[in-house]
Amino acid sequence: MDFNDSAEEATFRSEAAAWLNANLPSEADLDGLTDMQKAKLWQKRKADAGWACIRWPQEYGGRGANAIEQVILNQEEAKLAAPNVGVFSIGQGMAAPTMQTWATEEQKKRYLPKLASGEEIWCQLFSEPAGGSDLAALRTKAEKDGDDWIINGQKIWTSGAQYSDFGIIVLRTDPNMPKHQGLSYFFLDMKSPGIEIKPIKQMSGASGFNEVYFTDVRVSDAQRLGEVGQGWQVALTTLMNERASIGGGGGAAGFKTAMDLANRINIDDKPAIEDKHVRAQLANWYVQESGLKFTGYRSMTALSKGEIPGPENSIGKLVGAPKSQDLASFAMDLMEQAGIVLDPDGDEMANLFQGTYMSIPGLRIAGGTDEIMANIIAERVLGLPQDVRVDKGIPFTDVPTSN
Amino acid sequence: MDFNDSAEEATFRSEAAAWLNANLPSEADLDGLTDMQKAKLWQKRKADAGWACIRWPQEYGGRGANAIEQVILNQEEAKLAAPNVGVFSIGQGMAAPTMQTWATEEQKKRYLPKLASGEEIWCQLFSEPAGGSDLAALRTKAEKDGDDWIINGQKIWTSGAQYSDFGIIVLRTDPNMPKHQGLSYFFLDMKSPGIEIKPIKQMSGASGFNEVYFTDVRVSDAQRLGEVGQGWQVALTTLMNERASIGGGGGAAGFKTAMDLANRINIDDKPAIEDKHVRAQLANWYVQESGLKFTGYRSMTALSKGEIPGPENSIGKLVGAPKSQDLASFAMDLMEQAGIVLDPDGDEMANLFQGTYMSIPGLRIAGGTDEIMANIIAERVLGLPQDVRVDKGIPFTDVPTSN
Amino acid sequence: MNFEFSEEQNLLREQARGFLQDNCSMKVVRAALEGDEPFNRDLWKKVAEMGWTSTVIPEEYDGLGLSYLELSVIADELGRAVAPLPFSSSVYLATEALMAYGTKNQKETWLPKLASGEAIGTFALGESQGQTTPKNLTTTGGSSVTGTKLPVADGDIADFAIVVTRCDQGDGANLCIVDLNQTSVIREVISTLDPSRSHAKITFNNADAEVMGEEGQGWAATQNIFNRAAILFAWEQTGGSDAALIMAKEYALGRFAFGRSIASYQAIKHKLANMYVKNTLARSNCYYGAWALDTTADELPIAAATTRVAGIQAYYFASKENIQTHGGMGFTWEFDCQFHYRRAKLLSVNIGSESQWQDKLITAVQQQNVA
Amino acid sequence: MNFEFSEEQNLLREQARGFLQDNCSMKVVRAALEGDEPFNRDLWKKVAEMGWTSTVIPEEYDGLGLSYLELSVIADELGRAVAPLPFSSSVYLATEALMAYGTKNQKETWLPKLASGEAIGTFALGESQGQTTPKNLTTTGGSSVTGTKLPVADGDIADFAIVVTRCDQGDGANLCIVDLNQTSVIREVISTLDPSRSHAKITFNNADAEVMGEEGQGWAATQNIFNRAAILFAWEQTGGSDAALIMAKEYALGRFAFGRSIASYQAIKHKLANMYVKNTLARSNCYYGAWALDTTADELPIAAATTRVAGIQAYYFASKENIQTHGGMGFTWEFDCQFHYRRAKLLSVNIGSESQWQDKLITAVQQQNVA
Repeated sequence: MDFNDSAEEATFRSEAAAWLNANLPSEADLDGLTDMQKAKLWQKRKADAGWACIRWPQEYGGRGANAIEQVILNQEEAKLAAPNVGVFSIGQGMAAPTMQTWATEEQKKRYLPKLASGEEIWCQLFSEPAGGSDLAALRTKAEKDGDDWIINGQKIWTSGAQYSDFGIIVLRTDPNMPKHQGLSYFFLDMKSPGIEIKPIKQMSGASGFNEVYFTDVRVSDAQRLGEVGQGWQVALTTLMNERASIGGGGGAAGFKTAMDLANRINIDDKPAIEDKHVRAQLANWYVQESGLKFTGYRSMTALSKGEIPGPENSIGKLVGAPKSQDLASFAMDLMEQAGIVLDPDGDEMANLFQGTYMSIPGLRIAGGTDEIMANIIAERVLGLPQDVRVDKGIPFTDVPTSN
Repeated sequence: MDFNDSAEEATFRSEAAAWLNANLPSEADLDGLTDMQKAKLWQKRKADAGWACIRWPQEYGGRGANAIEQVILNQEEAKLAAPNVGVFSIGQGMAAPTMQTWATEEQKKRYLPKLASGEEIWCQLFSEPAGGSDLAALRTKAEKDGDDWIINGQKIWTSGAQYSDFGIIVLRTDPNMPKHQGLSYFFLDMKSPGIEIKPIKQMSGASGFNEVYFTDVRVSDAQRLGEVGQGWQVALTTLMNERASIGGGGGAAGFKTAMDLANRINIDDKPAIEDKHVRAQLANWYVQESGLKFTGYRSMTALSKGEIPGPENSIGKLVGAPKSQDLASFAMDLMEQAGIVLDPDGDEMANLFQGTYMSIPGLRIAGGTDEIMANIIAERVLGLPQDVRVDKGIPFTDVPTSN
Repeated sequence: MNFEFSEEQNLLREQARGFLQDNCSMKVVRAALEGDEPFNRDLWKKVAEMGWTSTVIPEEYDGLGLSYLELSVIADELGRAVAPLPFSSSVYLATEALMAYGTKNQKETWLPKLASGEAIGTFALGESQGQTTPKNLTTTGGSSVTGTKLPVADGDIADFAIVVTRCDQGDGANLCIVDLNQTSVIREVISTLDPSRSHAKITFNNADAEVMGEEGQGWAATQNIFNRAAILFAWEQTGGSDAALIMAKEYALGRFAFGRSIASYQAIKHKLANMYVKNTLARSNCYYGAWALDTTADELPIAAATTRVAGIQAYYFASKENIQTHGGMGFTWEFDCQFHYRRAKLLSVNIGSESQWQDKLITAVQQQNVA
Repeated sequence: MNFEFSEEQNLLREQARGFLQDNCSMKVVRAALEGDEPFNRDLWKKVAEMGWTSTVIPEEYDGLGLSYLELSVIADELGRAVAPLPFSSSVYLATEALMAYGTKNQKETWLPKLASGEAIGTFALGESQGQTTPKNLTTTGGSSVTGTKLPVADGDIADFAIVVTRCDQGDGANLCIVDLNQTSVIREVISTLDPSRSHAKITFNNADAEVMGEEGQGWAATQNIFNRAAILFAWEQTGGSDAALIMAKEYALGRFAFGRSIASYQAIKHKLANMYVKNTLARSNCYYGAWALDTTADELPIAAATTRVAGIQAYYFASKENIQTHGGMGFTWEFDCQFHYRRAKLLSVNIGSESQWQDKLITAVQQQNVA
């Protein structure tokens, strides 16, 4: 048991680090570019040298690397101040695996290399207002019209819709079939006529998501992935890759920041860190963060051995999000009345806790609510039975839904 | 808003207190008696003077008092070192209201006065091993034989079965009807041939409950309460009175004992009560106990106005039991390694916490588990829908059950 | 035993609730949150006209001379409505401080104006991040005050402030009353987590002031004022907690997943049951607090701390789990869940955080045991 | 990255689990709980024969000279089995103390016997209710020991004890090794919450003893020994937590209410998911602890405290909610749920309670930040 690379891993790491260091865009390279332009420049450079999407086969833009090599590359890149390439993550992490499994060879050759190089950006159009945790209860419909389908309805929570070139979408093609059987899966051009994109303002004030409205939008039947009625099965390919992309709340307030605060704030005219109540709270958060960190190490070991880490990774978000919420709330309390002061130019620490307090409720919901994550652990890890399903086997039109 | 009696209540209180003080058994009265004999002596004395079961009509042994008068009498009696009459509580609190609603006039005249006077003790035979929270899933059957019914099966969790004269019992008289419709309700002589009583040893070592086995036990059809097949409806009369009888865990460790302990135990060579972590924990328990106490005052006010307090009283056990469990565990931790030492002759405080730690798991289950209490609040107080019921409307024999 | 509000008090509650439903809907809260106005002047005027600001002020100072039970009812309803008003600053803190520690002249100057709503008062304690104590107070003063207070709730709209200043004798602090409309007072509006209530940074440069109560007894006075205010804050928190529970319940009943209302799933049912339990404990403790406040009972410090801790805990839980029950929509700007979540935090730090009050509670119990 | 046990270690785990299933079933635990025997001698002998007691003892003292990773695996399995053995006292505490602080002579005297299981050692710190510190230690001694220790885990069956005594120099304490089979040592068996492990009150009347390590360095030595033992205790707690989860899961799957398995209700599913989450965090922290123990890493104090807090919390939760999942039957003497609930508390106070270790954790983090 150690934290060291195997010999092969070490070789790969030094090769990756060498390339990254040699090819990292210079300040001059990036001068005057928008964040999007910076991301595209860096992604293209990586793709041209075979360092983009390295787990993909070479003919689609990758280099057939294994999972642990991907982790190592990510670790090395994280050490550098490289441009943020998060805009590509949904396309590369969710659309691409789906295309690899379900698209024609021609389609793969056309789309995957440009996904890898960042020349084309993709988004995902699954969620709908009435759906929520019950993703398959979607209503946006597609009706056949010659070789095309005509789409009408509304999607929601679509990250990056406004700058995406293509989108993957699940649509109801037969409302008279039971819920999961009346769906079909397509990819489409996000610049198609009839698509309207509206940003969603979150309660934190940020706008990371969009509503996307479809009015008589045409998509060719050739852009269907899987058979008609097989959409849910195709969607599962996408969803298997989703939770990894959501992540555990990076950038949120954590033990270290709370400890720093407790060192500089006083209680009873002594540093708060000397207060036993503060210490006990901090200790619990440390223990949780440590447990998550080493759970991650165990998963990485599994990857390194060629095994696939299981759904036990759901615990990251389930533990991490409520922890960050309570920690942020506690930290604001430590600051007492000043805990609510927002100072855009000022105290980074205060802004961090307030920012976390306001953004964390979203993390407890996005990519599966706390409650859904607990279900996943109960059912997929512990093998407990599903709850009673009253919507099975009856036509979708007969299933009670939200307004 | 005040804590004072109304004029009528004050009059009643002083009358009750006067009688109780004048008639409380003396040490000489009780000398050499068993606890049971003491209880019977005191209960008989109260009954003879009209101070037993005071809410019952006079002709059945009571005095037609109202609910708040009962509370006041209980408060006044609790101030005195009166013999513990808990052995009568199931009969008086659960069997009697059921008899009053469902028995014939002749039966009421025969049984209720002796229930009030403590001359006859009753127990309740509802729960079964495979039932648990699903009380109506009982299997002990009664088959008609002339004017009698013949009972076979097993009941469990019967308090006082070993010293009871009579019992109320729900039996399955038709297993081919849906679960709730195949039941009938009886009362029976606990000395009937074929009844075998075995005490259940609890994990705390105590034995407050019994298993009761029935082998061809005869009960007359005349002792049926309600119609054949109406047993569940009759049982609801009994159950409506149950939760009050379970109580909130009296005698368990609470804030005061924990605070006393924190005053005498040291942490870091200073009294534990100076430790902020200890203070925060204690404060939370104080707040919970205070909240429960004043919730009780609000219920008593409702009683005093002739209103019936609702199912919101379920919160007493739901809050109190886990609180006591955590408090006992924390107190044992405060004692450190000595927290596990059992000393029957010794330190009362240590024994109190250990006793609570070992007995509280039972309180979290008896009379409705934490989970059932939360369901009750959700459904009956907040009006949320029942969970999906897969056992409705199908023959009991077809409902999947535990082994 | 009569541990309940009277019929008249319940009637007042109905009137208050009806008035706030008509005049302080979630749209009004949203307008305050999104708008540039520091507070809703119209609503304040109406509220004052109804006599809410004058509830407990004696009749000799143009108040209604009602009891703290009536004020509790109003606080409960204001909390439920997340009202965008300086009510807590002006009524629970400034008015209380004046009634307890003001000279006859100070009372005559301010109480009638507070009663009519013409004047708004506030209370200025905090100066920087963390707990304020006599040892770290930097603002000084008696007949003139110098220093900076940050944040002062409603400090930009208030006419005067009760300012806690450093004093080198007694318990280390003075209470000073300072007219904020003087040139030696500089006010700067600041942004906070809850923009439906305005806050300011206030700098005093030798501002004219008068000491309230005895010199060097300002810290004890502050504790006493906070004890009284804590109970009224807790009523607002409890009202807010109830509103959050109702919001969550209504949404859950109408929201379907997998063919049935999400309110039929135990995860949601038990979450809402938990909210109900915490809210009920908080409310019952509030009754206790109201009784203690009304009777100025010896156990007021215990009642205050108990009530405050329960109110903080209930509102934090209800406001965050209300969002969670709403799922994705709960997290949008468009939905109203955020109002309670923001207000819960504002109210929980306004007169000392949960940990401080947990500590105070045990101190109060210790003092009772000694007495 | 190879943060996993080796194939050989996993094989050892399989062997250990199989052995304990055959030789330390719940019936065996029950017999220890209900019987008069202070411990299961047969099982102890078998366990020693398999080399478990000698795992980390160097070969020169007749041990196997294996690593702490192997010992972690064994601790995990012993915890899972709620083994009625003095393993923690003899192996995690006495053996560790000797290896770290024993003289050559002390090691030669005891380590071979500890390795073979012929001798049982224990560790005696506590004297009365509450935290033991150098200031409140009353047992004194160096070359002879006088005082009373209560409770001493496995003190009635142990051959020797490492006794923490008061010392007027250095850090205030000595570690003394005392042969318990001498007339000046009086042992009295006492009852505890977990009768499957025996405990004693031990009175020393000028008992012959030898100081271990340096005079006046006994407190630091105790902390060091506890840090190492904490990780092995946590493995037992984590193993026990897993077993409690499995017990709860199996019961829930087979128990029906309202026509379906109670394991299909979210109240039970989420309870078990919570257990799984806490157990997983505890186990992953245990990996960290095992690594730190194996490498004697600088961060051992952090790893120890982290691992211990996680182990305590996971086992308390799993053992109490396992009973709750069983409903009424879980609360009977006849069912096995009680074993974990009793053992959870025993293990949580044996080398210092949760609060102590939370405090130690932050102290260790502070020291790391300084370094």
